[in-house]
Amino acid sequence: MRLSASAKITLRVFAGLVMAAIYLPLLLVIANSFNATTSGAFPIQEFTTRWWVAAWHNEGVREALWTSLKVASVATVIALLLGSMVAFALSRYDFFGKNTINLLVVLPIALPGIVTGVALNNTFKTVLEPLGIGLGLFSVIVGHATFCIVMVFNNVQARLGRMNRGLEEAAMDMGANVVKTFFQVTFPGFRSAFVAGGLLAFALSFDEVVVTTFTAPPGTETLPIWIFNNMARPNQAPVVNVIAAVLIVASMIPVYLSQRLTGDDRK
Amino acid sequence: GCGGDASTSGSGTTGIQVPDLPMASEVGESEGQVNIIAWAGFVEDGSTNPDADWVSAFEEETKCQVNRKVGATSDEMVQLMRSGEYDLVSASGDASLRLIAGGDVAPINTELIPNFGNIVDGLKGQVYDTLNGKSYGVPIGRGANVLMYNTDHVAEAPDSWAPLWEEDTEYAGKTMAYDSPIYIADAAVYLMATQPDLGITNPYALDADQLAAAVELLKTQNGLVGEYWNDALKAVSSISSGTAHMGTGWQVIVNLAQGDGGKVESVLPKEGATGWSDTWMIAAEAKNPNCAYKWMDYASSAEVNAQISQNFGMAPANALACEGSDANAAHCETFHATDEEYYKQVWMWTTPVEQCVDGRTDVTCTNYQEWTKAWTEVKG
Amino acid sequence: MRASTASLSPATEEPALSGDAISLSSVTKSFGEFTAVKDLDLDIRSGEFFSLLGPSGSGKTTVLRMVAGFEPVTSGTIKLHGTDVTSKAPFERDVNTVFQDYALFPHLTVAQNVGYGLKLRKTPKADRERRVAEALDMVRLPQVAGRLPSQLSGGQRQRIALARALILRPQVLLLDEPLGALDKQLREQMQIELKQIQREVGITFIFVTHDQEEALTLSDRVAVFNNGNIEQVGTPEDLYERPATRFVATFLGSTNLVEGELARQLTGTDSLVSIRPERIHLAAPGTPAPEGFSSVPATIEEIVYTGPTTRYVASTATGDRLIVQEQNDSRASAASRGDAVELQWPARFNFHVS
Amino acid sequence: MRASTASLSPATEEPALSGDAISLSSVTKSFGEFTAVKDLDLDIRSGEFFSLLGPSGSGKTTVLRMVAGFEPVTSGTIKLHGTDVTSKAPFERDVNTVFQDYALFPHLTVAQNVGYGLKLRKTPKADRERRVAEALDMVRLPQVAGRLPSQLSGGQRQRIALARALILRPQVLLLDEPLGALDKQLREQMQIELKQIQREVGITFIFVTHDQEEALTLSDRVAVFNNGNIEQVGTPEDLYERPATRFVATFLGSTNLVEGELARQLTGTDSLVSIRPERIHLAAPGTPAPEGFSSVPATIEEIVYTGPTTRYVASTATGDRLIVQEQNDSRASAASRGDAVELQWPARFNFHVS
Amino acid sequence: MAVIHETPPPPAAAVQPRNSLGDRISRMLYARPKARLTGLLLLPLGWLGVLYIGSLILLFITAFWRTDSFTSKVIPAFTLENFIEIITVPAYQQTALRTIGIALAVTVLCAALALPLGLYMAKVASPKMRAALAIGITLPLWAGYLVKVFSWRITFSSGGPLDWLLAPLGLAGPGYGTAALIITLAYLWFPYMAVPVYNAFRQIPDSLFDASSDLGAKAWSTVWTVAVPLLKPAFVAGSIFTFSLSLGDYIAAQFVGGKTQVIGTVIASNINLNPPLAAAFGTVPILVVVLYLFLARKSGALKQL
Ligand SMILES: Nc1ncnc2c1ncn2[C@@H]1O[C@H](COP(=O)(O)OP(=O)(O)OP(=O)(O)O)[C@@H](O)[C@H]1O
Ligand SMILES: Nc1ncnc2c1ncn2[C@@H]1O[C@H](COP(=O)(O)OP(=O)(O)OP(=O)(O)O)[C@@H](O)[C@H]1O
Ligand SMILES: [Mg+2]
Ligand SMILES: [Mg+2]
Repeated sequence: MRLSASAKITLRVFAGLVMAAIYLPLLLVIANSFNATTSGAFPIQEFTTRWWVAAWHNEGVREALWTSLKVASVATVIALLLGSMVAFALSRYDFFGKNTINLLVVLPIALPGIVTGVALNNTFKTVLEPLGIGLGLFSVIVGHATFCIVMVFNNVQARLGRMNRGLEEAAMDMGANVVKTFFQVTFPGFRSAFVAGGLLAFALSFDEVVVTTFTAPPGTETLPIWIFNNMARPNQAPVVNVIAAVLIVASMIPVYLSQRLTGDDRK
Repeated sequence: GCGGDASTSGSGTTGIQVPDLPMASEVGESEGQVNIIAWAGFVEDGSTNPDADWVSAFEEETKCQVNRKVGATSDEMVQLMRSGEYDLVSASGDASLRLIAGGDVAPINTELIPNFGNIVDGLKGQVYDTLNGKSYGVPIGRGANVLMYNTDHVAEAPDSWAPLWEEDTEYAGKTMAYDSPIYIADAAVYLMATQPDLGITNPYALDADQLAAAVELLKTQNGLVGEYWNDALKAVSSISSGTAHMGTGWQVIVNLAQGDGGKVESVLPKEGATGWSDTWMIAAEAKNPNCAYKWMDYASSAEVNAQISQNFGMAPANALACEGSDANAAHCETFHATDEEYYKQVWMWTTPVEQCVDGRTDVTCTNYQEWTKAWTEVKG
Repeated sequence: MRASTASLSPATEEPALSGDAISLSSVTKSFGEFTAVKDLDLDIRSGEFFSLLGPSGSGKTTVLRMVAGFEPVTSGTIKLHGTDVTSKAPFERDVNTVFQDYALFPHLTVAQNVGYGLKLRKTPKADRERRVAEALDMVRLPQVAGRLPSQLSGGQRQRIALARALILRPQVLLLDEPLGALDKQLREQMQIELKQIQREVGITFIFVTHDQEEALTLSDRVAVFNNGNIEQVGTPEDLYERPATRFVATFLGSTNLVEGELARQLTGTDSLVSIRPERIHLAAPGTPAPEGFSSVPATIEEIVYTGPTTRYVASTATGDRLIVQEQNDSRASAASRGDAVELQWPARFNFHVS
Repeated sequence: MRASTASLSPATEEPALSGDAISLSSVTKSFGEFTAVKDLDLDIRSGEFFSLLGPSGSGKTTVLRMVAGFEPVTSGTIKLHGTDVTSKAPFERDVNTVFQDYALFPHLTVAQNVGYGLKLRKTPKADRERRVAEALDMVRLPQVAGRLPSQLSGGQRQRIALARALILRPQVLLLDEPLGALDKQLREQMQIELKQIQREVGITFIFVTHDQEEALTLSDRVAVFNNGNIEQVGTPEDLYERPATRFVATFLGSTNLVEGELARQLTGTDSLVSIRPERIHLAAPGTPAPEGFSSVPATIEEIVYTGPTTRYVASTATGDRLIVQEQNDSRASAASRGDAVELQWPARFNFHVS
Repeated sequence: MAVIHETPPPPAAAVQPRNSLGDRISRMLYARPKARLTGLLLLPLGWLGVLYIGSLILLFITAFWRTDSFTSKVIPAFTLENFIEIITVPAYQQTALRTIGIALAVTVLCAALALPLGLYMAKVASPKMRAALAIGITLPLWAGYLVKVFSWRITFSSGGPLDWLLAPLGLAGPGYGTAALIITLAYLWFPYMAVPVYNAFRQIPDSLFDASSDLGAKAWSTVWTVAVPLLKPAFVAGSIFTFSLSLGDYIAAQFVGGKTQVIGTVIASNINLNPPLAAAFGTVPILVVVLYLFLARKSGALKQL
């Protein structure tokens, strides 16, 4: 589209403002992790690295981080498996109820987390506990996997839709059986979408608060829950800022990865 | 006791029906672990803050490993205690009656807790933890819900809650209130002073009309209030930044705000105030009763109780926790730990139940569920 | 008639397989309600370059996919060198396919693509490498072995797809519009190469196209598809010179279809007659028709110059419009618009079509 | 030579605007480092059917986009009927475009698409509806008014795009490979319709194509593009019969290019000579050359039957290979592979190209 | 006429009979598409259809139970009380309507920001800038929900960064309240709107914009008459996230909402005390979201998520 120079400048300024609005609050958190006051008074009068030292020595964070990593990894693996399976079923087959299944996959992310959390909590306590499966790391993982499925599903389904079915036929034509065709041709074809979906699922799980609150057993604290609990704890709040700052910086890694992956696809 | 009227508190006068549960007769061998649901800062093993660690020593001493879950609200604690996963809870007054009446916690054999003897008088035998002569809780500490104000904006120290409640307040939009149904009691405390003809004698014993009056007052306040808070940090940042000029708060919030350089002061207004006191309670079907008893005694020792109360920011329950060091004494001073006169003006949180805790038998009082509904209506 | 020069048949030069490479008996394929291929019988001889020609949607690809095994038949049987393969999976059939979009594996190099089938067959590495090199030589692209398909041009991809299919030395090679995506210059060049390679390896090619010129220049025999049916099977000359149906006559090149009065004058009956425009030439008005020639007086209405040829639209006294195509060679006539002319052609080129 | 019949020029029949519809003077267009169009001069007359012909990437679309105003020029001026429009926005230029992909708005019905330009001009509703109906009649698609573009076939879409552009009665219509996406049969039919519509409305058409046959049959004049330059401008006959450069000679149809020994024999100099295959005919060996004819003895190497013509590859004693194309008419020779023949053609068809 | 093929066939390189496990599985799978489909759907449907939907149904059933008023223990006795209550008590209605209003406002705000940004990224920005912005808008997705809520809490505090920024203009930030909540939620969910809109923008062929201006449209009328209608599915897809995530949020409301009460707050405050009432109120967002998804599916946007 040919836009006038002034329109282009307006758009550019607008984009700049949006970016500023996105990043200033985050920079604020990073700045605040050096704020000497405990409540993060603004403007910052005095800077300190004391909270960073405190965070470094904080065992609770490390434990929570470890829990989060465990939960997110397992939930991601489950989501990868289930999400891909649904994606395959929906993009490769025509059957009755297809739309309903599509809706079903989207539902856990679309419904308020509190509803999902409460519902799962209720089920675990009233139905599964008598069967010996009470709240535990497992219930947290179940909760997370449930709403992570859609992330993998979306990515993989979109890719499968664009993928050339001819490649699979070509492989079979060369004599590859169904299993080999899948691993040698189909999977490489949607691998990057699979990984990108996995990354998103991981991030989603890693960041989840509400469902975790309702599905976590005693003593199980994921990183967001730790943050949530400690935000309310006056002496810990500045340490939370440090963790938040670290998270912001660390978030570059998955972004870099997913960008590289999607970049690959365009080739 | 609450409101200074001993006749309204204490054993058995309310006639509340509670399940008859046995209590422990002795403390046996350690089971190896104990599961505790507690407020943040009550059970610390140094993992969040290396300076706060009284769990490690306990584990060493008793061979009871401590599994802690931090409870965010009283409601959540009640819920979690019912899951049967926990042996102990640090219940506040607005949770304890529910637990006792629901048969979720067992009476405590205070004989088995040597440190129980050192609990300050004002915390013994309160209605929220003692029923039919049986004690259900071991006090940990207490605090009042004071009136905080930012001296940048409030020139003269107020002596009344009126600026928070009255429509013509000059602080409209700049006040802060606590976000919980139990806050209805604060309205009742104010009504007790300003509208005596309503006949409120205990802010936790409101009949339907009295509740309606409180709700009316709260709705007025809803139009005036800038925000509600339910976590301490939010309150610290609001009051010290001046987002709120005035509001309900805890002493610890005031201290933190001051520590940050905020020009914040507090008073206990003339109408009196609500407050809270927390007690250890043991689950009726505790899987680890021996470790639980050991913990209750351990946590009630002067030394540990001092640590807990200083870490959390409240008045310790053990009178001895105010001794031993200047820091201990200073802490107790700030939090009025041994000042029974001070706590006479404070109505400790108590779960409102149908049997009026003020002793009335001719009316049915409103229960906590009704309060919750009313609170939702207040916030609109 | 120059039957002996009609096709560049390799059959006289290469040892050919006897019997039918492929035989379809009453094969039907339905997609739900819709029948894409109807009760089809087709025999393709070993070593033939056989084309399936027809308009879009006529069922050519469907037939090919049934032969390859990608699409199960609804009814009927498919035999490959006499063996019934109707219910075999694609990986169990000794045919290979060159796909319209080439279907090269984008994550494998050219050499890996070409060697894929051998690797599946666990051919030893040295052997495999040798054969890959041979195959790349055959398609004249030894230098691109290490590249990814995305780094190749369209024509190169097409040749790699061919190499990948040929390396397994299948009995039959299926090609689904392999030149459809190429531009004209490249397409013509690839046509020549395809034909040469087929001669070299001597295996049966089944070639799908909707381009009649391509089918005519390349094939030993052609089947003309229409609406899921075969209208006619034959050599290019059979089809072009002696079309059996109106559809075949119009689909293969342009033709004049004449009915009624003029048809009666030409052939004595008034059924449909097809006359190819290039058979007709313009003569001066009143020129007597030579022996065995049809002759019709007409007026030139329109003249279109196309480069190598000039096309005339001439209207006859009977009200018909005939198109005449003249090559712009030394003997070209110099008629102008409005000129009266005599249209003349050997009467044996009047064909009845149904 | 039949110059008078060479093209179906409307310019002589319609009242044409005098002067140049479009004139480009030293127009250059660079994309960063790369110069897509170099210092181009071009004048297109009013009422002309003018084609831009050239291989992919030669700059045809770029020129068109500069005329339409989608792409600013790097330097040079563009005039429309004498008015400098170089710095005008597209919506201020009285030209309209038919895009290669048609660019129909997928969310609007056919009638809304066609009426879009009128709506922007705030034409009253009744008036607009009438003109939309007229435009749809003109492209012979009145019945699809209510459909969405996705419910149309390729040829129908093309015609709607045309109607949408023509409804604004622009002075100049730009068409960027409008037939490129259609299959052969449909393309030929649309060519005829395009030409008819241009005659009816009598406005200047600038037509971009890379199909030489299309350019030759449709255009009054053609500009042959190569590498951002114009190689030659002229009527179809000019270009086909008298190509100025080797590029033009090979790009327009196939040709025999002869150098060295054989060129010397034919023309006396050994510079490059182009001889069109259809000019040559086969004579019996030893046949004496008629007056003014070139004659070369040769052997038939290959014969390809293409339907209307037969193509021979003949090798001469000088080692050259010449392609001869014969129409399969009544006078066709009957040479076989290996036959010795005499290749003969009028010497005036030997063209020197640079 | 060419004579065709009379010599005998060379030994055909016959396909070896193969029978590895993979081959046998393959042959079985290949012949039975229904079995393949069943295999693919069994696990996911078990998980989502039985575990998840089952849980929701159980929750729904709880909504018909009672709570003991004193112990707040759930008593499984059928009653419609909870539903009657949420329908008759004005506070619940107001809360529900307010929350829906907030979710809609967030959605509109996100869409209004995403349109010009998408236009800039897809059609104006250089490829490098485009890539940088694409990363720029997705990066905050990974930065942590609580972190972002918290940073907005600081931003909106009185005398905080926003007041500070606006002070030179003689303005002040909105302070904690509904406006702050809408802005914060819009910030949180913006990437979910911006990404599909940007992608859809990129997929609109340039020629459509050219055609529009060729036919006489100025830039903004092209945006309104061509781009916006074509972006509709992307807006709907994005709005599924912005709307339903806003509808369910209560933590942000707690931090920047001032005294704003939303559906989530009510559910959260009742979930322990009066689970049946919480469950009954929980059906409100379920109904709204399912209705929304249903409408979205009709517009074909689910495929674009
Ligand atoms: N999987 C399918 N489901 C439904 N209909 C199909 C399917 N595959 C093909 N068809 C229909 O069968 C008919 C024949 O299709 P086919 O692909 O064989 O045509 P074709 O002759 O190859 O055409 P083209 O030249 O366009 O490739 C078409 O009408 C097509 O729409
Ligand atoms: N926006 C652009 N940026 C950079 N290079 C461009 C751009 N548009 C065109 N080019 C380059 O300019 C040259 C001419 O392009 P143009 O589109 O005019 O070719 P064309 O003759 O229309 O070819 P085709 O037949 O393939 O459409 C090409 O090399 C092309 O890559
Ligand atoms: Mg096909
Ligand atoms: Mg172009």
